[in-house]
Amino acid sequence: MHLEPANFPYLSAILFSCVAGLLAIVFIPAENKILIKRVSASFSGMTLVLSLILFVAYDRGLGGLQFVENIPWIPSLGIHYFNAVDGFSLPNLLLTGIVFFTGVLTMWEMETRVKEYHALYFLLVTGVFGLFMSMDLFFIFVWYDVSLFPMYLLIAVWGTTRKEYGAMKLTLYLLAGSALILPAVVLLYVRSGLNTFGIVPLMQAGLFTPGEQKLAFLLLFLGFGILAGVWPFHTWSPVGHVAAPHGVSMVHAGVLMKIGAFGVLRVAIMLCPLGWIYWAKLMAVLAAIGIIYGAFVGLRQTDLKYVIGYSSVSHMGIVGLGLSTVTAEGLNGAVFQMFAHGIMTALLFSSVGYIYDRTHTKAIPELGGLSRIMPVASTYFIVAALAGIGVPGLANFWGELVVFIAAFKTYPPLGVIAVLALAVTALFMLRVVQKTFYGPRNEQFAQLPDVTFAQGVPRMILAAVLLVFGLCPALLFDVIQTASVPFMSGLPR
Amino acid sequence: MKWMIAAPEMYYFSAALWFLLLSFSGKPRAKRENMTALGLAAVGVLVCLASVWSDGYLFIKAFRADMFSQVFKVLLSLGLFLIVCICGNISEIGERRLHDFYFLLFTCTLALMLLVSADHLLSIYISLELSSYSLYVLVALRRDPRFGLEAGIKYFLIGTFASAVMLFGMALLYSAGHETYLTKMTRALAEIIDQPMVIIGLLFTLGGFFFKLAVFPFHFWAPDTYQGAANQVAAYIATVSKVAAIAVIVRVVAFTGQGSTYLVHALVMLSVVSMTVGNLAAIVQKDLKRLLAFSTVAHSGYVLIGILALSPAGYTGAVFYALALLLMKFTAFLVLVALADDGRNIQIEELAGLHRRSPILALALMVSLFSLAGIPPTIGFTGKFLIFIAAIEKGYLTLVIIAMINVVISLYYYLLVIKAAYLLEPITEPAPLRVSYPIRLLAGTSVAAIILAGFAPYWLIQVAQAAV
Amino acid sequence: MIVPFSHVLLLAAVLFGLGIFCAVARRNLIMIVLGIEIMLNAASIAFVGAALRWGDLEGQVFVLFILAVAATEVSVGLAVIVYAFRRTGSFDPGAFNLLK
Amino acid sequence: MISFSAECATLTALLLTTFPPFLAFLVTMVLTRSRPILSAKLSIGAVSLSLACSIFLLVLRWGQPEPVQFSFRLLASSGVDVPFGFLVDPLSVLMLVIVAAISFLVQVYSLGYMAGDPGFSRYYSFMSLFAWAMLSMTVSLSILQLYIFWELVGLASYLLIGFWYEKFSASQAGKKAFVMTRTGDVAFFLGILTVLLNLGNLSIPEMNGPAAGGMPQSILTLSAILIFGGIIGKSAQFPLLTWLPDAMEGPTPVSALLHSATMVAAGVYLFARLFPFFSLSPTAMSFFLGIGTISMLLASTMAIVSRDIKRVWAYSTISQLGLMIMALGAGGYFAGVFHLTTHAGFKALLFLCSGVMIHQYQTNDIYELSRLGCSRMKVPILTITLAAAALSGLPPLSGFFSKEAVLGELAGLSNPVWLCAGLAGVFLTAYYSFRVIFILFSPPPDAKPVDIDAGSQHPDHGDTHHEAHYRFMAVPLIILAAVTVALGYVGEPLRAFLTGGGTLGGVHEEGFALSHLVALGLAAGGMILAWLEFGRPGAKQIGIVERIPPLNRLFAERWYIDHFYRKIVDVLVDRGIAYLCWKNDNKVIDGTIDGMGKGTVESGRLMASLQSGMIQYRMLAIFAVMVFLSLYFLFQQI
Amino acid sequence: MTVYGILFYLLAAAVVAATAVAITRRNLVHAVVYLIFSYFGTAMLFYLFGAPLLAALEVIIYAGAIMVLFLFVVMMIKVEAPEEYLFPVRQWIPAAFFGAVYLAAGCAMIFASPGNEAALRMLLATPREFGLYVFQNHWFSIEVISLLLLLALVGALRLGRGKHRTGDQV
Repeated sequence: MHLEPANFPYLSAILFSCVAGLLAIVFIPAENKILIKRVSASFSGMTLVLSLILFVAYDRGLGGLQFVENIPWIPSLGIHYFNAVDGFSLPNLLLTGIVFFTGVLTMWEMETRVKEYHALYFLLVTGVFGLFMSMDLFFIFVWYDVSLFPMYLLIAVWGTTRKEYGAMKLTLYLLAGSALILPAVVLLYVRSGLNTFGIVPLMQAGLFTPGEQKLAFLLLFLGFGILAGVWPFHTWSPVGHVAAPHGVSMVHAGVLMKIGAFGVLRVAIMLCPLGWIYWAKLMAVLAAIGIIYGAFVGLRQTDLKYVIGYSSVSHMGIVGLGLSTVTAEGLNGAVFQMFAHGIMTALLFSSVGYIYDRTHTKAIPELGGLSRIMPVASTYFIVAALAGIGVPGLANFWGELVVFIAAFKTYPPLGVIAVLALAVTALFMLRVVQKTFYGPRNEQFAQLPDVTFAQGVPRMILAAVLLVFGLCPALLFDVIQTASVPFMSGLPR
Repeated sequence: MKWMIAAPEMYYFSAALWFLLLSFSGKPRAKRENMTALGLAAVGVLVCLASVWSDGYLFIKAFRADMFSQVFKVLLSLGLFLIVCICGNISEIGERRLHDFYFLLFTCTLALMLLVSADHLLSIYISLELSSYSLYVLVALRRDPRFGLEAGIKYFLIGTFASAVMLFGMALLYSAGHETYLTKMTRALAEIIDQPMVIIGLLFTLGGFFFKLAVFPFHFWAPDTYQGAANQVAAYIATVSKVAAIAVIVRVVAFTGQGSTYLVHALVMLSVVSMTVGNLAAIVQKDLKRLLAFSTVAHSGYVLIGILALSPAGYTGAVFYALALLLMKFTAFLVLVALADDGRNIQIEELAGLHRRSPILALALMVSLFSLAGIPPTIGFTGKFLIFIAAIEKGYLTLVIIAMINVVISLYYYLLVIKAAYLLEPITEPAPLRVSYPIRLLAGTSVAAIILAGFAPYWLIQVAQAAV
Repeated sequence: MIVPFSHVLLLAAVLFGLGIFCAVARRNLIMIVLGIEIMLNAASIAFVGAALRWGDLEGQVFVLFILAVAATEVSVGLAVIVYAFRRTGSFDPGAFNLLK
Repeated sequence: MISFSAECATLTALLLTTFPPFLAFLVTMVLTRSRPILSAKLSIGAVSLSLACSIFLLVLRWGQPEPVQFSFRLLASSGVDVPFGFLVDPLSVLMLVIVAAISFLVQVYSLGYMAGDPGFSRYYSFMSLFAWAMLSMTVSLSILQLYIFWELVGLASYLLIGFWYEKFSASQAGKKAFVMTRTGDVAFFLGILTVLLNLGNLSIPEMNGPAAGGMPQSILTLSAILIFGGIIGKSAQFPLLTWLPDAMEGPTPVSALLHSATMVAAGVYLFARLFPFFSLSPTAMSFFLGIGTISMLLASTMAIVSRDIKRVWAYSTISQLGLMIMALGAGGYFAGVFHLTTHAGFKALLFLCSGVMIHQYQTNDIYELSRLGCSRMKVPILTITLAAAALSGLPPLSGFFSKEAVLGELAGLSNPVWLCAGLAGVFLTAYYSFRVIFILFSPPPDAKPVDIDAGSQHPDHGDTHHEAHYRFMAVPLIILAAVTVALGYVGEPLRAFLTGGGTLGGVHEEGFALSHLVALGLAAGGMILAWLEFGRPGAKQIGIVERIPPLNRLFAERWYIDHFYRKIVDVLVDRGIAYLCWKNDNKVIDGTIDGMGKGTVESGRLMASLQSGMIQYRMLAIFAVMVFLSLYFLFQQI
Repeated sequence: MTVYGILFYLLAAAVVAATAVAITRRNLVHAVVYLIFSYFGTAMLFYLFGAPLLAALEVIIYAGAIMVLFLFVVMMIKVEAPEEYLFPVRQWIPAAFFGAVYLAAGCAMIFASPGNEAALRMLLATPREFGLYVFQNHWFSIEVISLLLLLALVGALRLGRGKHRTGDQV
C-alpha cells in the first residue's frame, strides 16, 4: 500500500481543534452561553474547513494512504499514533465535519446546561474523527469508546422520550459490541506475532490462518455490526435516535452508525479477508433482512423520529449489503451510501428538530398541515425524505444503485428482495410526509414561525451537499475507488 | 551499608513508633496530627523513591529487596500519602483516637511493605497478620459503634478463619516440599506440583492473600467492612492493602505455581466467579461504599486473569493494574469523603445534583467510575488491556470475552451512579457543599493522572515491566 | 520409628475439620474463636510432624510463632467480643445483621 | 467538417433544450419563491427556449434517420460503467418536440388557470422540473440514464398531483401515483439489472443492436417483461391502472401535461425506444399485446359510466395508451408512435378545454356543467367537440389517421381477436366521448345558465383579471385545435422520417379497406348510440349501462381493482407483515434484550442477598468452595 | 508397631475425642476445660515428636494463658448457657456434610501423595538448639511478631477501654 507522508499534519490538526474546542468550552464560565456556542461553532467550523481541505487535497491519482502521521506511542506494545487517510475514510471525514458543524448550529437554540452539552459533544466528535483517521487497532478501539461514553449523558440529560431507558440501552448495547471487538483486536495482535497494532503491517497476506480470520472476523463483524445496526442487533438505534437531542441524533444516526460499518470495513474486512469471504453470505442475509424489515417496521411507526430510526436501519442494511458483496462496486456503493445516508439522516433529524422545538410533539397524528405553516422547514424535510426514497438527483440514489447492481450480481435473490424494499420505503416515507406536512392547515400550530435564514443555514448546507453529490457522484466515487479497487485486486482468492 | 535497603521499613517503623509515643503523651488535635502525618507520609514517599534501586537480602534471606518490591513500596507509600491527604476532617474516628489511628495506619503500611518483600513463608505469614490486625482495629475504631463493631467482628472472624486456612496450607506445603523460602520453592515444588496435596496446600496458602484481595470466596468480609468502616479506613483497605495483596499473590504464584495446570484451572474458576458475583451483586446496591466493595471483588477477578497467565506480560499487567486500582479507587473515595463531611455513609441518591453542587467532584466521580469500568482513555482501560493481551497470548480468549461481558454489566451500575450525579435533582436542596481548595486540587490532579496515564501509559508500563 | 507421616497429617486434618465445624456450626462468638484456635492447633501439629519428617527445625519455629499469633488473636478477639456483648447482650453472631 | 459543425450544433441545441428548465427549476425553487410572476416568466422562457431548440433540432435532423450519440462520464465505479449522454434519432427528436410544445402550451395556459394561487411559483418550478426530466429522459443514451429521469418524471408528477396538498385526496393521489409507478419501476430496475448482467452494457443502441440477439431467449423475454413492468406502471396499464384517474386531483393543466405528453406518454415512449429489443422476443410481444388490450377495454368500460369529466378523459387516456401498446405489440412501430403524437395533441386539448369549464364553474360533474350552461362558452365547447371527434377517430381529424394505422397493424395479425378488440375499443371510445359531448350540449330543461362573467370564480382570485386569464387559456386551445386538425396529414412524411425507409414496423396494406370501413362504421355507431341516449331532444340521458345496476357498479367501481389494492396494502402490508415485524421488534428482539437485562438485575439481587447472611454462613461458603476445589483436584488426579 | 506408635495413636485418639467433646458442650466453661485437655494431649504429641520446648510452651501458653483467658472472659460475663440454641440445623447439617466430604477428600489426598508414607524417625530438638536456630534464622519474624503483640495490646486496650464512652455517644 502506498504511503504518502503529510507535509502538514492536517489530521492531527482536526483532532487538535476538537480537543482545543473542548478545553476552551471547559474553561468558559457556564453562564456565558452565547460565547460557548460561538466558540463551539467556530471550532467545529474549523474541523469542517480542514476536512474540506483534505477532501480537495487528496491526490486521487496517487491513491493509497495520504497525510500519514506516524509516531510511536507505546513501542513495547507496538502501538503507534498512526493517522492516515485513504479513499474509504476520506468521505467519512468529510461527512463528520459537515454533520459536526451543522449539528452545532442545529442546537443553537438549546439553553439548558449548554456548557456541558457542548463539551460532551466535542468529546464525542473527537472520538469519531479519531476513529476515521486512525490506522492503529489500539487507537481505533480507544476512539471507538471515546465516541461512545459521552452518548449516555448526552442522551440521558438532554434527551426527550424515555431518555434514560434509551441512553442506558444504547450505551450497554454498544459496549457489548466493544466487548467483542477488544478480544478480537488483541487476538489479531497476538497471533500476528509482529508485536504491532498497525493495520498496514497487519494487512500483509497470509499473516493469519483461515481459522483465525474466521473467528476474528465474526467477533469484529458482530461487534462493529451492533453499532452499524445490523439486523437482529438494531433495536438500540431507533430507541436511541428517539431519545437523543436532535444534534446528537444527527451525529448518532449520521456518523456513529457509520463508525460501525467503517469498522467492519477497516478492521474486519481489511485484516481478515478470508473471514470476510467466508461470512459474506451471512452478512448479506442479515443485511437484506434489515433492509426490508426496517422498511416494514417503519410503516407502523407513529413517532417522527422512530420512523427515521427504522429508515436508517433499512438504509444501513443497504450499506451492509454492499459490504457483503465481495466486490469493488459493493465497497464503493457501501461507502458512498454511508456518506449519503449520513447527510440525509442528519438533514431529517435537523428538520425534525426544528419542528419539534416549535410544536413540542413528534407524534405524527398530532402533526399535519405543517407545509402551509412552515413551508421552508417542511421543504427541507421533504427533500431529505425524497433522498431517503432514493430519488435520482439526490446523493442516496447512487449509493443504492451501485450497491444493488453489485448485490444483484453476487446474490440475485437478495438483490431482488432489497430492490423490492424500495417500494416499501417509498410508501412509508411518503406516508410520513403526507401525514405530517400535507392536509389542511393545522390551526393548532398556525402562529408558529417558519425557519429564518439563519436557522436554515445548517439544513441548507446539508440539502446542498445532497444535491451536489447527487448531481455529480463521480466527485466521491473517484475517491472511494482509489481505495476499493487496489484492495480488491490485492485480495487473496 | 546494607541496612539501607530496608530504609523504607525502618522509616515507617519509626514513624509508627512516633505516633505510639504521642498517644501516651497529650491529647491529639486533628489539624496538627493530620499535618504531622502528612509530612511523615510525604517524606516516606521520598524515602521509598530514593530506595527504588536498592537490591539485596537481609535477615538470612527472609527479607528481599528488589525492583518488584521497591516499586510496590513506592505505590504503598504513595497510597498512604493520598489516604492521609483525605484524613483532614476525619470525624468518624474520635479525635481522642487520632494517635492510635495514625499509629495503626503507619504500622499497617509498614506491615504491607514487609509483606511485599518478605521471602520466607513465616515472615509472609507474620507480616500478613500484622497488617490484618491493624486493619481489624482500624475498622473497629469507627465512632458509630453499631457499624464499627459489626464490621470489625465480621472482618476479624473471617480474617482469622482465612489466616488459619492459610496456615494449614503452609503446613501442607512444608510437609510436602520441605521448603519455606519462596525463591527456592520453584525448584522444590517443580516435580511434586501436580500432587493434589501440594496444590491444595498452595491454594489454601493463597487463600490468605485472596482474603486480602477479596477474591471469591474470601470476599465475604468486603462489603460489610467497607460499609461499616470509616470512609477513610475503607479507602485505605480498598487501595493500599489491595496493592500489597496483588504484589504478594504475584510473587507467590510466580515462585510456586509455575507449570501447574490445575492451579490455573482453579484460578480461572475463582476469577470468573469473583467478577461475576461482584458485578452482579453491585447492581442492586444503594450504599456507595458497598457498591465499591463489590466492584473491588470484580476487579480482583480481573487481576487474577493477569496473574493466571503465569507469564511476565501477565505480571506486568497485574502490577500496572495495581497502580490503576490505587488511582481509580482513591479518586472515587476522595469524592465520597469530600461529600460525607460528617463521615456518614453516602447513599447513591445522595449524589443527586452533584454536577451543580460541585462540578469538579462530579467530574472526578465520573472519570473514576469510567476508569473502573475500563473505558478508554483511562488508566483502568490500559490495565485491562495489558491483562487481556497476556491472557490471550496464553489462549484464554473465552475468559477474556467473559471478562468483557462483565465489564458491560459493571458499566450498568457505574452508569446508575453517574446518572445520580448528573441527572437526578435532589428532592430537598441539601446544604451547600464546601469543598476545600486542596481537595479540589487533589481531585483535579487525580482526574488528570487517570486520563494521562490512560492515554500515554508508556513509561508506567516500562516501570511495571522493569519491576517484573 | 513411630508411625507413617500420613497418619500425623490425618490427625491434623481431622482436628482442622473439627475446628472448622466448631467455627461454622456453633452459634456463639466465643465458640467461633475457639474453633479457629483448634484450626491453628491442627496446623501446628502438622508443622511439628513435618519438622520431624524432614528432620529440621523450620516447622517447630512455625509453631512457636503460631502460639504468639494465637495469643494475639485471642486477646483482640476476646476484647472485641466482650465489647460486642456489652452492646448486644449476647454471643449470638446472628445479632449482627445491620449491614446489608 | 460539415458533419462536425452539424454535430456541434446538435449538441448545443440538445443542451439548450434540456438544461434551461432545470436551471429554471433551481432558480424558481430557491430564489424567486416569493415572486410568482418572475418565476412564471423564467419557467416559460426556459421552456420556450427548449421548444425553439427542439424544433431547430427537428429541422436539423429531418431526413437523417441514423442516430447520433454524445456520451459523458458521470458515474465512476469500477465494474459499473453507465454511459451518460444524448441519443439523437428521429424518435427522440420527435418526442422532444412534442414534450416541449405541450409543456410550453400548458405553462402558458397555467398563467391563467393558476393565477393567484398561493403556490404559484412552486407550481412553475415543479413544471420546469417536469419538463426537464421529461426532455432529458427523451434523449437519454443509456437505459439506466433513462431510468433516472423516468424516476424524476415520477417525482415531478407526484409533486404536481399533490400540488394542492391541503386536500387530503390530492396528497393521497400523489402518493398513490408515486408508489404505484414505483412498484412498476422496481420491475423495470430489475429488468435493467438483468440486461446489465447478461448484456454487460446498458446503452440503448447496444440493446437495440444485434448484440442483444445473442442473449438467450428466456433471459430476453424475462428482461423484456420486467422492463415492461415499468411501462405498465407509468402508462397505467392493466394491473396498475388505478392511479391515473385519481391523479385528476391535481390542477387540470397538470392533468393535461400528464396525460398527453409527459408522464404516461413516457411509458409508450420507452416501448418505442426499445422496440427492436422487445421485438426480439415474440412471447413478450404477445404478452404486451394482451396487456394493452385488457387495459384498453377495461378503461373504456370505466369511462362509460363516469360522471366526472376529467375522469372520463383519464380513462380514455388509459384506453388510448392501451391502443398504442397494442399497436407496438403488434409490431406497428410507426402506428404506435404516430398515435402517441396525435393523441398528445387532442388529449391535451380535451383536458385544457375541460379545464376552462371547470375553472369557470368549479365543478367536474358533466351534468352540473351542462346545467350551468357551459355550452355557451364558445371556444372551449367547440374545441372540445373537435377533440372528442378526433379521439373517437372521425375523419378528417388526426385521430382518424393514427387510429387507422393502428387498426391496420392489428388487422395484420394472424389472430383476428386483436382486431375485434381494437374495433370494440373504437366503438366504446366514440360512445363515451360523445356521451360527454352530448350531455354538455343538451342541458336538462330545468337548467338555469350562469353568466360567464358572473360565474363563481376560482377561490383565490377576483374577477378583475378574469378576461386576461380567459385569453391566456383560450390561445393554447386554438393552437392545439389547429394541431389536431393538421397533424393527421403529416403522417406519411413522419413515417418516412421515423422508420427511415420502412426498416421498422412494416405496414400491412391488405385488409385496409375492410377494417377501416368497419372502424368508421363502429365509431359512427357509437356516436349515434350516444346521441340516442343523451343527445336527442328529450333523452333521459341515461346510458344502457346505467340501466343495468350491477354492471354499472362494476364499471363505476373500476372493476374493484382499487379495492383489491387497498385490501392488499391495508391487510397484507399494514396489518400483516408490517405489524408482525413491528411486534417481533418490540416483543421478540427487544423483549429478549430487556429480559436479559432484567434477568441480570434479578440475579444481582440474589447475589446480594447471599451477602446479608450470618458470619458463619460465609465461613461455611469458604469451606465449601475449598472442599469443592480439593475434590476437583482429586478427580483431576485420578 | 513400637510403643511410640501406640502412644501416638492413644494420644491422637485422646486429642480428637477431647476436641470433639469440647465443641459439643453447651456450657462454655466445660467446652474450654475439655479443650484444655486436648491441648495437653497435643503437648504430649509434640514431646513425642521431639519438641520438648514446644510442648512446654503449648502447655504454658495455650492451655495456660489462652484458655485461662477464655475462662476468665466466660466467667467475667456470666452468660446464661441455655440461651444458645446448640447446633442450629441450618448450620450444622451443611457443615457436617462438607466436613465429611472434606475428610474423605483429605484422606484420599494424604494417602494419594507418595511422599507421605515416609515413616517418622525419632529425633530430639533440645531447647538450646531450637532457641539458637530461632534467633539465628528468624529474628526478623521475631521483631515483627513483637510489633504484632504490641499492636494487639494497643488494640485490645482501645477496644476495651473506650467502649462505654463511645457507646454513650450513640
